[in-house]
Amino acid sequence: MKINLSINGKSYSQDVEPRLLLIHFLREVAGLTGTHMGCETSLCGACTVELNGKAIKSCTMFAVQANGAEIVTVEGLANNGKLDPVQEAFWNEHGLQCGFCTPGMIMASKQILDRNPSPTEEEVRHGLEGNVCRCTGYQHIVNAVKAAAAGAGK
Amino acid sequence: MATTTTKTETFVGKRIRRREDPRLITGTATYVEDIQMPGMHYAVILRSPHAAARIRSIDTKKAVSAPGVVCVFTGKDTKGVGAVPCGVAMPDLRVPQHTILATERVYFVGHPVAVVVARDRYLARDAADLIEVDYEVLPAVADPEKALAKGAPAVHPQWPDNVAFTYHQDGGNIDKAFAEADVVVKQRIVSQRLVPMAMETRGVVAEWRGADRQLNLYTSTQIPHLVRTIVAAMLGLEENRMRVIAPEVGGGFGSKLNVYAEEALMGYVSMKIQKPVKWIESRRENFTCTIHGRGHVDYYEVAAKRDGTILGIKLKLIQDVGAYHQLLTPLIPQLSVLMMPGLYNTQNIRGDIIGVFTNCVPTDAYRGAGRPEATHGIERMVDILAAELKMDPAEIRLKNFVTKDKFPYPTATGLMYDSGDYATPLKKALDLVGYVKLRQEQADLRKQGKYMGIGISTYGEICAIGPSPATPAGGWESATVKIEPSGKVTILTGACPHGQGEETTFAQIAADELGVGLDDILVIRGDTAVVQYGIGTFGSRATAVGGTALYYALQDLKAKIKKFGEMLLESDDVSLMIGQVIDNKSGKAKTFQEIAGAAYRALKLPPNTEPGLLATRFWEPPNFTFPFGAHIVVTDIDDETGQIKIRRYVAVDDCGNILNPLIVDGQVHGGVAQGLGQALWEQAVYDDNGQLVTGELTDYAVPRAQMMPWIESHHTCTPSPINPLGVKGVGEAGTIGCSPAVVNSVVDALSPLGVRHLDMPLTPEKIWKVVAKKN
Amino acid sequence: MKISGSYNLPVAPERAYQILQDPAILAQAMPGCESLEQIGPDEYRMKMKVLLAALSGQFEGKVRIADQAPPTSFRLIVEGSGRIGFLKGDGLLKLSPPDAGAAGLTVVSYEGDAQVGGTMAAVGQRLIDGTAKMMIRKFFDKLASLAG
Amino acid sequence: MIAQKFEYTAPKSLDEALHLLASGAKPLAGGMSLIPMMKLRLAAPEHLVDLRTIKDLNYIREAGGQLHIGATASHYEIESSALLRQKCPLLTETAAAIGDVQVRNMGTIGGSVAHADPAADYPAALQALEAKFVLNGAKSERTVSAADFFVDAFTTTLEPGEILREVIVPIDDARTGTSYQKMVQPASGFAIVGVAVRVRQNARKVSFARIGVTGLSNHAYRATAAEKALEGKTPSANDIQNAAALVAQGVDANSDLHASADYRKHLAAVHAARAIKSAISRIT
Repeated sequence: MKINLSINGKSYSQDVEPRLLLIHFLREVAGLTGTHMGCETSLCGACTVELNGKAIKSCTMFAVQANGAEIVTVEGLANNGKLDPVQEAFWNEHGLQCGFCTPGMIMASKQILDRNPSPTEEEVRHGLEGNVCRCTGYQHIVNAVKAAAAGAGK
Repeated sequence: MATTTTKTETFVGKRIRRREDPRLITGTATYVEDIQMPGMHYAVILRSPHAAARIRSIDTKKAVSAPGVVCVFTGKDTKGVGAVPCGVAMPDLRVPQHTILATERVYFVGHPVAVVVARDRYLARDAADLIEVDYEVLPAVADPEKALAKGAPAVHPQWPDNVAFTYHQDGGNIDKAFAEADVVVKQRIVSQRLVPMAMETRGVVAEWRGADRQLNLYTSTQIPHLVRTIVAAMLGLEENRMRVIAPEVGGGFGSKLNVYAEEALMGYVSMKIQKPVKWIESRRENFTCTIHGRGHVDYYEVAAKRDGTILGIKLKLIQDVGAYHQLLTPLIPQLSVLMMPGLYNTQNIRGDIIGVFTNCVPTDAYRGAGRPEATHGIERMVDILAAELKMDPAEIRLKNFVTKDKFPYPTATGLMYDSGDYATPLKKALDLVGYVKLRQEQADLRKQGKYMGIGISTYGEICAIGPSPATPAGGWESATVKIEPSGKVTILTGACPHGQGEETTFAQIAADELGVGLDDILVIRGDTAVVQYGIGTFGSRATAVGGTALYYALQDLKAKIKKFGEMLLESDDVSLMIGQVIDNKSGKAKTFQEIAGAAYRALKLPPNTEPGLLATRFWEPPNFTFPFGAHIVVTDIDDETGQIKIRRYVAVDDCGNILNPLIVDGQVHGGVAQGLGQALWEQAVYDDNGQLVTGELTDYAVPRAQMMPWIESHHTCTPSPINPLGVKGVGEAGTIGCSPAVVNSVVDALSPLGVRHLDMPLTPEKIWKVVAKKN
Repeated sequence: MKISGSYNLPVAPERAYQILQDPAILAQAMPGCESLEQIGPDEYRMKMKVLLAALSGQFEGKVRIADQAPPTSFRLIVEGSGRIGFLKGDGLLKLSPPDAGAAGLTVVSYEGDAQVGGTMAAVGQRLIDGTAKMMIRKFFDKLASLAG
Repeated sequence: MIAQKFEYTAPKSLDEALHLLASGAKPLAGGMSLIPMMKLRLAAPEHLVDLRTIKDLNYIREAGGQLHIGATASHYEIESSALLRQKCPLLTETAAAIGDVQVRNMGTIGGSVAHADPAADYPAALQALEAKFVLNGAKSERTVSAADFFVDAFTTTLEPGEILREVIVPIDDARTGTSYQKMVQPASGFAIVGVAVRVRQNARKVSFARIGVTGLSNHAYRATAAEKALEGKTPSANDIQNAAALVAQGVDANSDLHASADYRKHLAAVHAARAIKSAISRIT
């Protein structure tokens, strides 16, 4: 089936098998390997991308379902070499260790801030419910999201 | 003038953000799955759904002729490949033949049976469904104590008692200690099986270049050099014809401190098909086929005087081995025995281990590896003893600590504790948490029928693993430092860190030693063709052992730089500072760039000096290091639901000198999360038939952001005398210190109900049952 | 997993015992049963299609009846396997007239073990208990409707 | 990790979808339950019809004194709907308790309800709300109450080829208070038990109580005995406790790794009491 979609502002038009997962489209068709697959039960969130402005798990969606959609992946955040404030905050606050969950964490964090520009610690934690990190214990991630929020408020 | 950055600031000890992060936060890092090659093939592994079965036949015909399939291999094909080895030598160790694909029998759910190779991974997956395996299902046993019972099914028919190994260690005079005791407390303590659950599952890309007789193996591992040595031997390939690359590694926690069947299997496949092949473990495979951690049933006895003085400790440890030994399986419980005395001054111990085969995936190193189990045991026992003697748990610890005048301190288990001051972190933690006030509050709450608990754990650990005599395959580490002709610095570390931040901390060490900027330095790891042989990152060793190798390599290099400086400045009194060599008399200076230029151009050389600026050191540590600390956890219990709320988590860790507090805090937080996971939520549960019923994230609960408390992380600093950096290691501290503090807190909360011990995980239902019994 | 329960069939114990071993009736009553074919004394080959929400799976297996003591009890052993896993049930069925002694009624009580393996076992833990109960309930409901 | 092959259609209209469903295709909404099962090959539909591409299935609106929610309204759209927050806060509260952010962004009310997972959150609230479901087939349309809709685990009164097109819930007056209380299974986020309560008071007396329970047994149900025990009372703490104790009475409770049947029943009573108290406290 032929699908058209936009990823990080770039248009793709491709014939795909209906069973091709969106994450495999992103990684293997578009060559954007920043989005990771961490489970098959839609519980780890490593594959989180933004689809029409909403954070979704790209391993729990077929590419055909994204026909016509606008997608942003972690690769689409930095602009001309300038990091997105959430990326910058993850770096400053040591919000990552092995880095595997990080793209999904950053995308989920962006969704939190899109909907609530100054979240409390509890709201940040609640907003990260769909993302597992096995390295950081989340504390530095919470700090990063709060720092990004504070930075944006300046 | 110099183009090399010069500076006056130092880096060690500062909160410096990590140099590895830009690629990780932009999604441009390369993990195994991200590797693409022309002609790449994909492998899917068919695995046993049964815990024990005889394979009557395997019919691969339909799969072989399925669309896109290139070939299918079974155990018959791979008979020529060597067995997956156990790296531990012990007398009477029973080592089953661990073939890379099952041959006659399968021994656990997930046991690899066949591999399908196709041009497309979707097609490979489809074809796997077409393989028909006729199994004769056999009785299985999944519980180590049941496996020891008479009449239990034999995991391996040749060993009907299911005993994989035994180990005995005595220290001091344990019988005398128990004979003289006023009080003896006993408890069975379980440290349940856990799934390491690194976020990146395992994965392998194998690329055989036939014309070069060269196998390139990209694998998500903590130990690329050991993988190379072992997999080359398994495949019958010369070791220098194999290159192992650990690209970005998405977490290991011990689960990638191993050599797995799939690593050799992909090598085999690529050599057969003469094309690159990729295998990425699914999460379901990760749960069933990658090693698990813990799996202890411990029977403790502690003898003490009425005043609380601990006289001796006995431990009978039943280790659930699983169906095979993986690389270090039998070693892990030995670490528990070594750690039996904890921080306490007793010279009498007896430890007995029985390793037991079960029809489960093997256990091996998982964050802490033997030491969390031991700490959990002794810290629970000390609380049980305190309760028995009606003593305060802080007081009984302070009474029994090895005091700081006694270091280096020889333990009853044959260790030599390097340095320690155990009372200081405990006192600091007690102050921070407001212990006296909390005990008052607890008394008030108890009058109102409310359950609040305060749990203390004072832990010690064996880190910087370790001296080679104590470590299979060697316990040293290597480092190379080069100053390139342009003056830039390249570090090659054999330690292969993967998320722990050594690309930053090693640069900090080198920057301070050489007086250059961080941006002048690049740290390279994880490629056996580039980096000299090394051991790897595990056992909280990367900085303490690998960093020390780097430190000594830097000293060698500095000496050589000085020689060139002396020659160029025509002086015999020079010093090295801020990226230059300065003549102390004239004040004239030569930059590293100028020195490197001279060293590589080699028009003139200092006496007895070779061209180039490179130094390599293999550093053998004279001892382990022994970090320690105190964790205090305050819990409130909802007596209606049994839910536990962590009100405070105070951690005071002493890991010696701290090179980068930001990174150390991150290690503590992550460690605590895994300790809390074990204490409260995580358990790998096999049913009676050997089915892993927590076989996915749907039923295996890992800590999530909203489940974690705020961790108040503090430190004391007792430098290690073992290495010049004074560091001890911090990767496992949080995990080791955490679980007993949590359980002690909950048991303390429920102690008015007569509760003395609860096994992990402390699920709400378990707590509710205790509370409901009283109501 | 232990399974136990009881069900009232609107027929006398002798009739209940008979229909519980009648392959034609069992084939209709077992949820998803597509065929039941005798392969030996008290042994049948079974094909089953389990449809549960989106879950669908073909199972092939055997049904065996043992320890017969008409009309009061027998053992029923069901084994099946398919791509999504395997299941095995082994239980004792006891038939008795109700306590009140009403005629034309039988209380069938069952007690046994069920094992589930494969992908179903690994990801379906929270569903297995309820599903097993539902399948048993459906079986007896259908049996009751066929018994009359 | 990889689904079996299937055919996929993105229909333009409901009629086109229903026509395909009548010939054996299966509906796909948010896919939050279906797609993981397909990846594990526990499910292998041959033909999927994507309902999300039908524009006129996604709405939340007020009409005829009731609230109408289209099948493909996402949990997030429900959670964040100002209209629902004002006129049916029980539904927004329940939607916010489902899964996680990403699941709520993608998952739909129609998909969740039709899937009838015995531990799903919505069914408790929909039972308490006495919701009605509009079911459409290629040639049929009927309205079924929540009480009749949920039959068993994953089993509803939906006929093959039928879809749940719309959920209808009532608008409550200001004297009504509602609450959803849930004990979360920490691995999956599903409810171990969830209790939704809707109470109306008249001069401090409970004139009306509706209690929906999920997670406890094979399907969500209304705890009518508990409702009756509240009605007509100005409930004391004791009355609430006693009423709550009735929610699990006579129920054949599920048991699994995460909670035994006894514990589940106990939790149902605890959460019922909490939900009743919270609902009463919210009456303005």
